[in-house]
Amino acid sequence: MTQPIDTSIYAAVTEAIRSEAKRILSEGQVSAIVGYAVARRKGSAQPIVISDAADVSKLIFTPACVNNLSVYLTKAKKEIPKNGKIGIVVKGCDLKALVGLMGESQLKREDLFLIGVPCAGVLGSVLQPDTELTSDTIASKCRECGERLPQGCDFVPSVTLPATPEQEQIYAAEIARLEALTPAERWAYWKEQFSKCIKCYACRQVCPFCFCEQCLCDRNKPQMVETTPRPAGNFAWHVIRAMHLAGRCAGCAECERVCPMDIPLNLLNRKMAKELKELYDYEAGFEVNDKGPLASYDDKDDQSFIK
Amino acid sequence: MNSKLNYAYYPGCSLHASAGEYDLSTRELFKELSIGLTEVPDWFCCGATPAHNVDELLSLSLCAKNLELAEQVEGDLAVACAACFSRLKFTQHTLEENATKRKQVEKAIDAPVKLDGKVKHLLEILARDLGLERLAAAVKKPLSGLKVACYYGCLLTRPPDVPNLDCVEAPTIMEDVLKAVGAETVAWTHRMECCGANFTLSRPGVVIQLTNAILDSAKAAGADCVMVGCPLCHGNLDIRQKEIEGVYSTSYNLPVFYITQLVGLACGLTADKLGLGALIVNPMPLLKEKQLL
Amino acid sequence: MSRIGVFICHCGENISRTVDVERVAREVGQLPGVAFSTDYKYMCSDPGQNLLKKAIQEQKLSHVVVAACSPRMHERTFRKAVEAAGLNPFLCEMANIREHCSWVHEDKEEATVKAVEIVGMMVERVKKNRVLPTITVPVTKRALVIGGGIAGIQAALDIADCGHEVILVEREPSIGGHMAQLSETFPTLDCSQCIMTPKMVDVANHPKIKLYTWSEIERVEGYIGNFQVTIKRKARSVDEDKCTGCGVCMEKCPVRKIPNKFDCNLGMRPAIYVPFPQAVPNTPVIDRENCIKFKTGKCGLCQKVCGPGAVDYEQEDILIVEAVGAIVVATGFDLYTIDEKPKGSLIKGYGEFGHGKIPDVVDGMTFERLASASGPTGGKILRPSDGKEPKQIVFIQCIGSRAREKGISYCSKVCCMYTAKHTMLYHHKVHDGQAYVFFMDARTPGKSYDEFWRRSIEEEEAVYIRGMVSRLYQKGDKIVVMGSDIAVGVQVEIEADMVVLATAIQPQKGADTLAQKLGISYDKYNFYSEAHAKLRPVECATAGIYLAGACQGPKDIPDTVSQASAAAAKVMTLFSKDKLEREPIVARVKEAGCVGCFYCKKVCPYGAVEEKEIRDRQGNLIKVVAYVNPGVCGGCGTCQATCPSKSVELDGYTDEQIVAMIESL
Amino acid sequence: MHPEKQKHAFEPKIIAFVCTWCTYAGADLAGTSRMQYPSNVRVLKFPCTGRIDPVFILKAFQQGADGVLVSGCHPGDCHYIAGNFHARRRFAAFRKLLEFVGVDLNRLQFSWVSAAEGGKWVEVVTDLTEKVRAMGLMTEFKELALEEQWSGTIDTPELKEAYDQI
Repeated sequence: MTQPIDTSIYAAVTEAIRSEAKRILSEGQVSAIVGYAVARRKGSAQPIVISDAADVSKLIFTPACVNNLSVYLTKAKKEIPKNGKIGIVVKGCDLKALVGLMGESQLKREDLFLIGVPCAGVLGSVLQPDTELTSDTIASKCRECGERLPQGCDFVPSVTLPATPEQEQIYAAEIARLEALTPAERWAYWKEQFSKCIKCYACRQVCPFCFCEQCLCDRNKPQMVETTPRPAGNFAWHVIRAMHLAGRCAGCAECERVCPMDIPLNLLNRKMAKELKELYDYEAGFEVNDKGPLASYDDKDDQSFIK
Repeated sequence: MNSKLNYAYYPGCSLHASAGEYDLSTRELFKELSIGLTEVPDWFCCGATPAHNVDELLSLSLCAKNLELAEQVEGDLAVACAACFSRLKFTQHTLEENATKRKQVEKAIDAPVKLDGKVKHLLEILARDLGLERLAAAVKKPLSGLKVACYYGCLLTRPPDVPNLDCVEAPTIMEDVLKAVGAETVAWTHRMECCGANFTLSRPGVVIQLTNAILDSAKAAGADCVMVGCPLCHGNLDIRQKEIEGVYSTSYNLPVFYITQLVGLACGLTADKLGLGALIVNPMPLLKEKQLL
Repeated sequence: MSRIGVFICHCGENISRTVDVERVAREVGQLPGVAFSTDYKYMCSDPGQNLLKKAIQEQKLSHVVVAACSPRMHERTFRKAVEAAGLNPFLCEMANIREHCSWVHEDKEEATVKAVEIVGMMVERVKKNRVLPTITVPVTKRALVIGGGIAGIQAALDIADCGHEVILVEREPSIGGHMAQLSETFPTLDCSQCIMTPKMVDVANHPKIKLYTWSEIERVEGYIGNFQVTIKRKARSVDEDKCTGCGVCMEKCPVRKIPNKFDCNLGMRPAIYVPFPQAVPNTPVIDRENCIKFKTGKCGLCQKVCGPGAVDYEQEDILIVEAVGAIVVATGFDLYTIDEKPKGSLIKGYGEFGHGKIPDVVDGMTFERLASASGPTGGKILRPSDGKEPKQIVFIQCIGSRAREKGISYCSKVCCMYTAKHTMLYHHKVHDGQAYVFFMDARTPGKSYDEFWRRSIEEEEAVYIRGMVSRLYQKGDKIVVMGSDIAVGVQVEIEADMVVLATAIQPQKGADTLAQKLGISYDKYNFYSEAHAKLRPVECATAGIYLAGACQGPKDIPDTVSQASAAAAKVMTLFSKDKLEREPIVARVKEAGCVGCFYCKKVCPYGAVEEKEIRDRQGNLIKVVAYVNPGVCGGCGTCQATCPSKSVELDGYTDEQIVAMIESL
Repeated sequence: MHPEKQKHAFEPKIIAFVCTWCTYAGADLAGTSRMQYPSNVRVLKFPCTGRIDPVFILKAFQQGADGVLVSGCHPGDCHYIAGNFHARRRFAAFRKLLEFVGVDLNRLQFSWVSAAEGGKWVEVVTDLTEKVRAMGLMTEFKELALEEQWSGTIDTPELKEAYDQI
């Protein structure tokens, strides 16, 4: 049954973002702010970088603000020290990615001014951005979100988050469904999914953690992964992508959102997150970790799978 | 932190029988301190010390079922009796460590084992949840001049890593609570020794010997009275005191209080609300002498 | 194009019995890049090696594969031969067709097919091998020894006697450590100071040893052969060069009642003091916390009476930097105290023994001072509370040791023996006294140790009770010891005049902080970890740092001295060459691809990865990348497997080499 | 003397990734002790299990392996202190991923084989070979390698025409 989701606070959040943005820009605390702005189509939103206090009225927060903006900081990180502090608007899920990036020495907390957004959820698809946010249209990641209120930010608008209705956990259910299948059935499922891949690498481009200057999968000495979009190469790419993100992925699900072929990419990442939680009690969160679960160990780690 | 404290309450069998005054004083004290206490519906015996000597699965199942019942009531589980406390904690500890036993117990009680709930002895609630500062603030009549021997017995802190109430062999939590209500505590040697507990009926000779050593030590340290947190210890120290005095031709005349009675007294509760009349060694002369009544 | 030479060994008949070596040579000879292929009866023999060398020169071979036994057997042999023929040794690989093929299969067809594949795999691999130059690291031939107990003294003397400079750093005002505190030593009962003090004097007089007492390690930088150590010399308030050690200052000091730590606080010392008369150096130090001059500004008596004018109240802590090539850590041990422990501590204490509040419950070291002829009682066993001679004395072993529930599970190793020694010393000094010992087991593995232990029972009349003590309490002027005798199965109560606890050996306080400065690993008790429990017991995993004595684990004196000499031998091995050569199997960072996520640094077991700034010509920071110090890298390759972009690569095991092997199959 | 060797219709290809200090040495010991085991395994030597990249396992399967073995030093015995501890976590995670995408984990074996465990090496290799032999050829990756760009059918006339023109 479709249930409406209360997003009435977003107007107040937008106001608060604007006034804080104005303050920090005019006081010179930051040189620029990465945020969301109205895009061309009705109801849609797009990322924007503003550096002038006069532009703060462009900033918004709506259910169409789906992007994880932290990706812009990784691509631009070399510029940060030159240009001074940068402000960024982050939802809880985005903040987890930023925190992960700090743990991987890609960003420094002191170079950032974090504007945290209390978030009741965003749309799953922005094909029709002018849609009401309901239990049907909400993004799958928001259904399982435990971080609606970002913590450790420099500024968070003081609004009270409305209660959100209990929602079906699509990822968890889908993972459980796949786990219950036989290996052959799972193979068939993923073979079908990966076969769709056209190797556009949008998933890599949008991922905050894919910050390598040269991707392993682009190398030809040796060629670790076949680069053509044939099933064998696609399969290897997606498995390696999931493995490289294991213990790092913060679950923003941007990979899946931008995939033009609708491959359920975030399922792989969520599955790995689930396993690492079970094995090593590790979860991406708001605290910077020096070492992720796959860069540390315990003498007593499970080894029941080793003969 | 000003939110109201609320607990599920597991009195245990003794408190509904020989230790009625412990139950009464606990309820009255918590009311006075505005701490919510809701008795767990349909609770039953924890098996105490005998059950686990006979059948481990039975003893674990009894406690596991009670823990499951306690889930119905909001709040951590408050326990008054040291034996119940020990058994409930032991059950949690064992079932957490041992998946096989856990499965057996789940089968026996026909319900999933719940281990998340915290089991707390009254002492912890007073000293930590409420806090010594807030406890001290609630005192209306400090127990000044009253020298108390705090008696822990065997079960409150032992064995290591199970109850985790305080330091295993050198706890101070009772002393901390009593100092907060203005009493004086004595340093004595036998505060951790066994009183003989439930040998009280089967081997009274042993109990008399052990309990005498405790009373002797308390007296030698200059205590006016003894404080306990366990109805079994209380039974041996209080009810048997006259008999022990006879056997050893000596006189102790040491009233034996429950924690809640002494703390309640300091908080201004009257003798009838604390069940002081139920004590065998009459505490009235002492309390009058110290001008506490 | 490579010109690969393949040499198939018959190994007498060991290989050729099950592998058709001629066919292997023939088939492998067809592989692209293979210019020469042959088989020979014994490749490792002189003629075999000459065949190899000759082929390299005549056939102008670029790479070599020798298919023979395990590389663990002869890789070195063939690489040397290849080097002699003018090729880089790392252009030679071995294919294991003996241990992994001919010896484990019977079917000749199967074994031959497998051998062809194994050799083919190595041919593909060797094509990707690169010239690897041997890595050399310069070595500073000076050693630092941390800790001036018997371990540090022995190591320092051994290294210095070999002609190398040694810097010996000691935290206390004098060297000597715990051994200087002991009365007699087991199993010979010779006087500790009599055997110890000559060695201390040797240290003081040795021209190659620079001694820094009252000093601590502040910072350690660098790596094997090239450490920079910053040492803090704490203000002594007495000029070591001027002081003659006459001792007048100590006689005149008006503050006299400060408990002396060296005497386990039983004896007293003045505010300007040496911890014990035989101290090295014999230069006093002013205890500024207790000195009237430092507290009130008045007094100044010591300065007035000092003839040479050595007393200097203005002295300050100074930092000095020393360059050394090797470090021996010999920081020794501390005793577990029975005091109440802070909550949350791993060590839970022995509250039931009276929080150490009962004055006549003492530890083993205190008993040593009571028994020592130079101790506060002049060697008379007198109890601290009232100075009476104890007639009933109880010794309790395993206090803290082997007590998991108290937080320590290990055995302290020396307590059984020193308790036996204590019962003897007691019996020698108190003839009408009776000693009781509560023990779990007696552990006496050592030369003449068991005989010594038996003597304490059979000749010195100590009563050993197998069982532990549950509680101690004061009753009048007696201490009631409640315990159990598990051999008989009864509860025992002894009214003792004095109780001696054999408390556990723990690492020195601050051992973890020092380890962090040194970059060495330690266990949960803070004992330092050796590189390998059996085969590298004196080396740390961090190259160039060695361990001696009880800082690595509980040890008696003979073991400590042996380990100290072993550590010295390791240092001398390092110092025997001007440059340190090592196999060039190390990781290298490809800086162009490195994005500085430092996963390599997080997983490196050696701490070999550093952060390196890349700047343009104007000095602007472009990026921070990883740098692997080749002197420190152990060569495991964990960094490469972890690196997301494969920007760090282990020479000798590159992705190209490995993928080439997989793709050959 | 020797029992007649059984001939099998299918000989699986097994690729083993081993560390040089423990498992490679253990396999050497099996050789010096003249123990016998199936000849299907090909051994790739690494300094340490810490060096073994999950990509290699994937690569091995793509290269036609029917079974893969990864083996190193027992915990605490690592020549490089902790390489095997890191490997243990890495492979615990990777096998879960492979399982999730449908690889039958019976084809991927992990083991600790010390330099003294020649017998264990033989046992591990023999067990894996026989297990994989019973499972038959690993067809999944091989089929994948043969497939062209689209697994979907070309069902519109326009596409068909475009395809035929290529």
